[in-house]
Amino acid sequence: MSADPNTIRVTPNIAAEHGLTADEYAKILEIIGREPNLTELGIFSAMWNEHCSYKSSRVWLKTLPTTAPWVICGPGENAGVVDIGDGLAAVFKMESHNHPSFIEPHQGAATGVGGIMRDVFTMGARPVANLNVLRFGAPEHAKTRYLVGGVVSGIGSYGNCMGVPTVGGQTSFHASYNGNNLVNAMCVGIAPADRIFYAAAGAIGAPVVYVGSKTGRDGIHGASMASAEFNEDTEEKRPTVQVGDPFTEKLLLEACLELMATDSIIGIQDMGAAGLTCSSVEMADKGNVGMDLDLDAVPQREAGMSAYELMLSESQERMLMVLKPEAEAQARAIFEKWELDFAVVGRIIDTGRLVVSKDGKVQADLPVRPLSDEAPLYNRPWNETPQRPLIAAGDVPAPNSINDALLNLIGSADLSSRRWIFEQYDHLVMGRTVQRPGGDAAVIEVPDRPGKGLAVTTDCTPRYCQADPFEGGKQAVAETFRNLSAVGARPLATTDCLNFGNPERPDVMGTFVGAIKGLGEACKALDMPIVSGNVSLYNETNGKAVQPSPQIGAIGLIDDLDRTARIGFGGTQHTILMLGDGVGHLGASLYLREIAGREEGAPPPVDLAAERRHGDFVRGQIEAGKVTCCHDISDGGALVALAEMALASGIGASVAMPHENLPHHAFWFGEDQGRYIVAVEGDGADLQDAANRAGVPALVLGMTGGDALTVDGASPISLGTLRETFEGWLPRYMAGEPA
Amino acid sequence: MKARVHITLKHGVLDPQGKAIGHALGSLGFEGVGDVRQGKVIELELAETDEARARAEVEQMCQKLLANTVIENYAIELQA
Amino acid sequence: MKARVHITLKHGVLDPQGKAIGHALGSLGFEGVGDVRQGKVIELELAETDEARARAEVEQMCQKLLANTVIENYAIELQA
Amino acid sequence: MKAAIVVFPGTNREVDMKDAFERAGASAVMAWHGDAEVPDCDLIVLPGGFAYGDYLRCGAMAAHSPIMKDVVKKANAGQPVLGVCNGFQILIEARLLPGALLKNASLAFVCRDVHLRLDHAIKPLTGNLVEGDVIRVPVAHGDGNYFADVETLKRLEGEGRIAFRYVAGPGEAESRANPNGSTADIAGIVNEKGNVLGMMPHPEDATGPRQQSLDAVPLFAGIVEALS
Ligand SMILES: Nc1ncnc2c1ncn2[C@@H]1O[C@H](COP(=O)(O)OP(=O)(O)O)[C@@H](O)[C@H]1O
Ligand SMILES: [Mg+2]
Repeated sequence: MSADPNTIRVTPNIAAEHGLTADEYAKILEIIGREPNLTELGIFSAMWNEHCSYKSSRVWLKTLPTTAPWVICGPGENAGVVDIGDGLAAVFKMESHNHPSFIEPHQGAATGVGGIMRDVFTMGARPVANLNVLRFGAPEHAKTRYLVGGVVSGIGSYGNCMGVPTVGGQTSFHASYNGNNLVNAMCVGIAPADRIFYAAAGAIGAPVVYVGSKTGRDGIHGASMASAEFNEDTEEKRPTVQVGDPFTEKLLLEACLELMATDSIIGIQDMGAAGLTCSSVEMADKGNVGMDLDLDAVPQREAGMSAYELMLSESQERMLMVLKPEAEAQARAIFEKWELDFAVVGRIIDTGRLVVSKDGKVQADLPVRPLSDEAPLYNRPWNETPQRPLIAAGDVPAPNSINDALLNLIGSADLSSRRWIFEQYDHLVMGRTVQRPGGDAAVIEVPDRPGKGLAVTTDCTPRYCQADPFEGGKQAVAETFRNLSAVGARPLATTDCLNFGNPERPDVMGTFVGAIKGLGEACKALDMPIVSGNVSLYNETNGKAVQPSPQIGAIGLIDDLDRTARIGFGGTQHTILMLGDGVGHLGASLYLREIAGREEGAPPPVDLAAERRHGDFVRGQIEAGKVTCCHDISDGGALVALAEMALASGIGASVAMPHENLPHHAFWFGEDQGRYIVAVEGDGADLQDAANRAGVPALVLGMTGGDALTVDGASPISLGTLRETFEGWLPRYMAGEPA
Repeated sequence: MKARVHITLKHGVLDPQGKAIGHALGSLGFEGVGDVRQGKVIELELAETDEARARAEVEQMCQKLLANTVIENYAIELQA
Repeated sequence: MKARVHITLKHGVLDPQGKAIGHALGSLGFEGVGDVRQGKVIELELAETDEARARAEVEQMCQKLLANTVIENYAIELQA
Repeated sequence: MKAAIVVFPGTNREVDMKDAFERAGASAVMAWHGDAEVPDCDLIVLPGGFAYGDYLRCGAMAAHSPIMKDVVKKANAGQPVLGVCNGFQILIEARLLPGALLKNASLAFVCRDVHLRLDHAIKPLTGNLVEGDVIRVPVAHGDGNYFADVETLKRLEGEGRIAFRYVAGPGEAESRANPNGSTADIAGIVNEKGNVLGMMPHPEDATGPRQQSLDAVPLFAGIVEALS
């Protein structure tokens, strides 16, 4: 880049290189009434790209339910805020870092984690739990192993150093992600409910302060990169990758929270995608004011940076704040104590314009409002995804043996243990992890509120979404509801991260629309509004999109941590029951894919009324202290769930099909929704009575005990064999063995 | 034959370690320390005795494993 | 003046990183790779222009901070 | 009893440690790394975390913090000092304990429960644990691979200064016992006088009613009783 890019005359070509369409460029000319210079063009392109403007998704996002009496702040701020009682609020959000993690897995994933934590502590919350959703290409694909290794070490390196426990997530493999892996990071924080900080910057004359790391030429155009479809030569481009510095972020966290405990901040915004541009425009826009920025005052890591570069740099670990004028000295002292840069880089002005100067010259002068309000908005054409046929249980061949099918499933890439991953994450720091990774939802004890629990989970089943985006969207929400209910938590709210292909293709857009409709319906029915989220489009390579992956993150509350349930059996001679029943649905199931080698059929339908009834019933039983062992049935069906329960406790079980209405493999491996397995002392009759009264099917499957799993009287599978199979796949794969 | 591979971060890539070391040297009272960068050296013993072939082999190792060419540069030195 | 400090593990000190690299090279199909050791290089920009004084200063930095002399050796290189 | 917990930039398990001492009936205050002196106390604690990001070498930069001069002085004068995880690394870099902590043999960070056997009771720092006791506590570190030269090891052995070793728990494979490749399965050592204990695992995270293990309760209870 030459010393002064503003000497370059902007042409429609240059605008196109910035990802702006001819219409969009024409609109820019109309808004400012002249040709923009390059810095101004850069600012427009950053604000108007998909990542910042949500131009393809906004019309649909508006249809999602976002409110409830306990929602303090819904979408639109850095993170969603929900009242959790006792004067506290949970602040949480999920965000994608897909493209950067494919280009440089360790740093890409690390900076994704750093970014989402900043979103949470910007609002005044101390992060207390991290989660991550990872979707990789086929295990056989040449790049997958390297990506898994890098992404996991990157996530660990950042969260571990920050001292925030990484307590859960989801990991799966599918060839559709070969050229576009997904890395979605979620962070949950806790703040005093009456001390939430927002981005709006109102007061005219107030100082605009830059804190954190210095600005370098990191990731310039990163935000645009996140919205550009990959093609074969992307791997050649290798743009300036951002390197994370978790140590600096830890200092930034402590310094911000220390400052927030004083009464100094008017508005605060982290610098994420499109750095200084996005943060300054958003703060000014929300405060209905203008902003005067002096770039010479910006702390810089490299010499000779231009206005263009300074405005678009995505250097990490930086924040922009507007302070009460009288608070400047105190704030400076706090940041200096934490050895961080602190610089007054501007003032709030009343003209409604963003005026950027450098070297004594105005480098950009733009009206703030149109940068966000007049951002393009597209109602992209979309095609309804064709319905797939239902596959009847009888049409799917039985396995040679149920035992072998079970071992194949729990030793498969998608169902085997994730221990190799979560043991690289410090999931215990802060000392409040009550339920560790490996169960349904993770549970932490709320700081300073002994006995009060916060349950967190993420879920989505992309192969269902591929088969039927609407049902898949419903299912993603329903499964988080189930994971929370299974530990006895009252579901409160959700965040989403919508990962799809190119929205300009009507078929892809159709999957997006279908999924949103499904999510919305489920969130309404289950009373779990979406309070924050993120959209990641263009996840495709050479015209092939990833499976639609509308990832859901959810939180729930446990009022009394003495009344919760765990996945492991609580003892021997307990009666095992299945709550909910089904038709042995095998369409789009893992059994069909892994054992029968077919990826087809409609996914299991989600009956939201039954979902709610069953979930409320289990939770009620857990809250009443009657159930302490529970696991929901998801991927792989009932038998996989039973195996996981046995392994979690080291206690075996003997189970049999409670009726002969279905083929055995359909009963044991069917993925019908809205079901749980529980184990209780005694014969389970009380539970069955209560279930009957609540309209919930409750079938006795068998008893716990011994050190093997015995199914339908077949030869027992020892827990040792089960464990080796379940625990073996991922470590062996990562050690280099063929998938 | 012995090979020595120097791996350094590309110009412009943030080096958090170097930054922290520079800072720490400052607090220890060392003055006049400017930019600090941290890199790696990997020393390998090779059975190969032909210099050209050894270099080609180490080059391959760097590309495939030793260096992260997205953010790092490498330089190879050989000693008989 | 620029200084480059090479820090290597002392002979006899276990090098888990070197070992892992050697192992990985083996599984990637590189043959004839013997011992592998990984060390660090730290590059410093110094205001000092006198070579002798610069060397003494960097020596101090190594002793105090840059190297852990219980397990590491260091070597200093200066460039004007 | 009063514990002073030193907070460095990047420390992150100070609250876990404070909670453990408070649960054991002690009071705990935080001490800032930039201060010249440790506040008056019965025990100095260097907690876990990533002081200075663990950049360069774990604990290296923290060992030069202003407060460390006073910690070294007081340790040499016999005041009890406990270093856990990053705290252990700092004690080593400050040369209060011998040897080095290298990268885990797996090269990966590891967070999971391990089993520790108390090989030598060293009062007051190993608390009410009895020699031979096996406790289940978590580890969470990337650089806990204890290394020392043969002579140092011999001396540590001979002088009974290896307090804790990793052992296999009930039903656990031997190969999983040692989480980081430490020489001789060493998990914790003391200095010659026995007043400075460094250990990699986190006993503080095995003391709470909702933590997965309460096995370290006797450790903290004993320290608090002895120093009260
Ligand atoms: N990337 C990850 N990071 C941390 N924990 C993970 C990750 N992937 C999976 N897990 C954990 O492994 C367990 C099994 O995951 P999953 O089968 O998706 O659970 P469920 O079906 O109940 O949602 C869960 O406890 C989950 O939190
Ligand atoms: Mg579940």
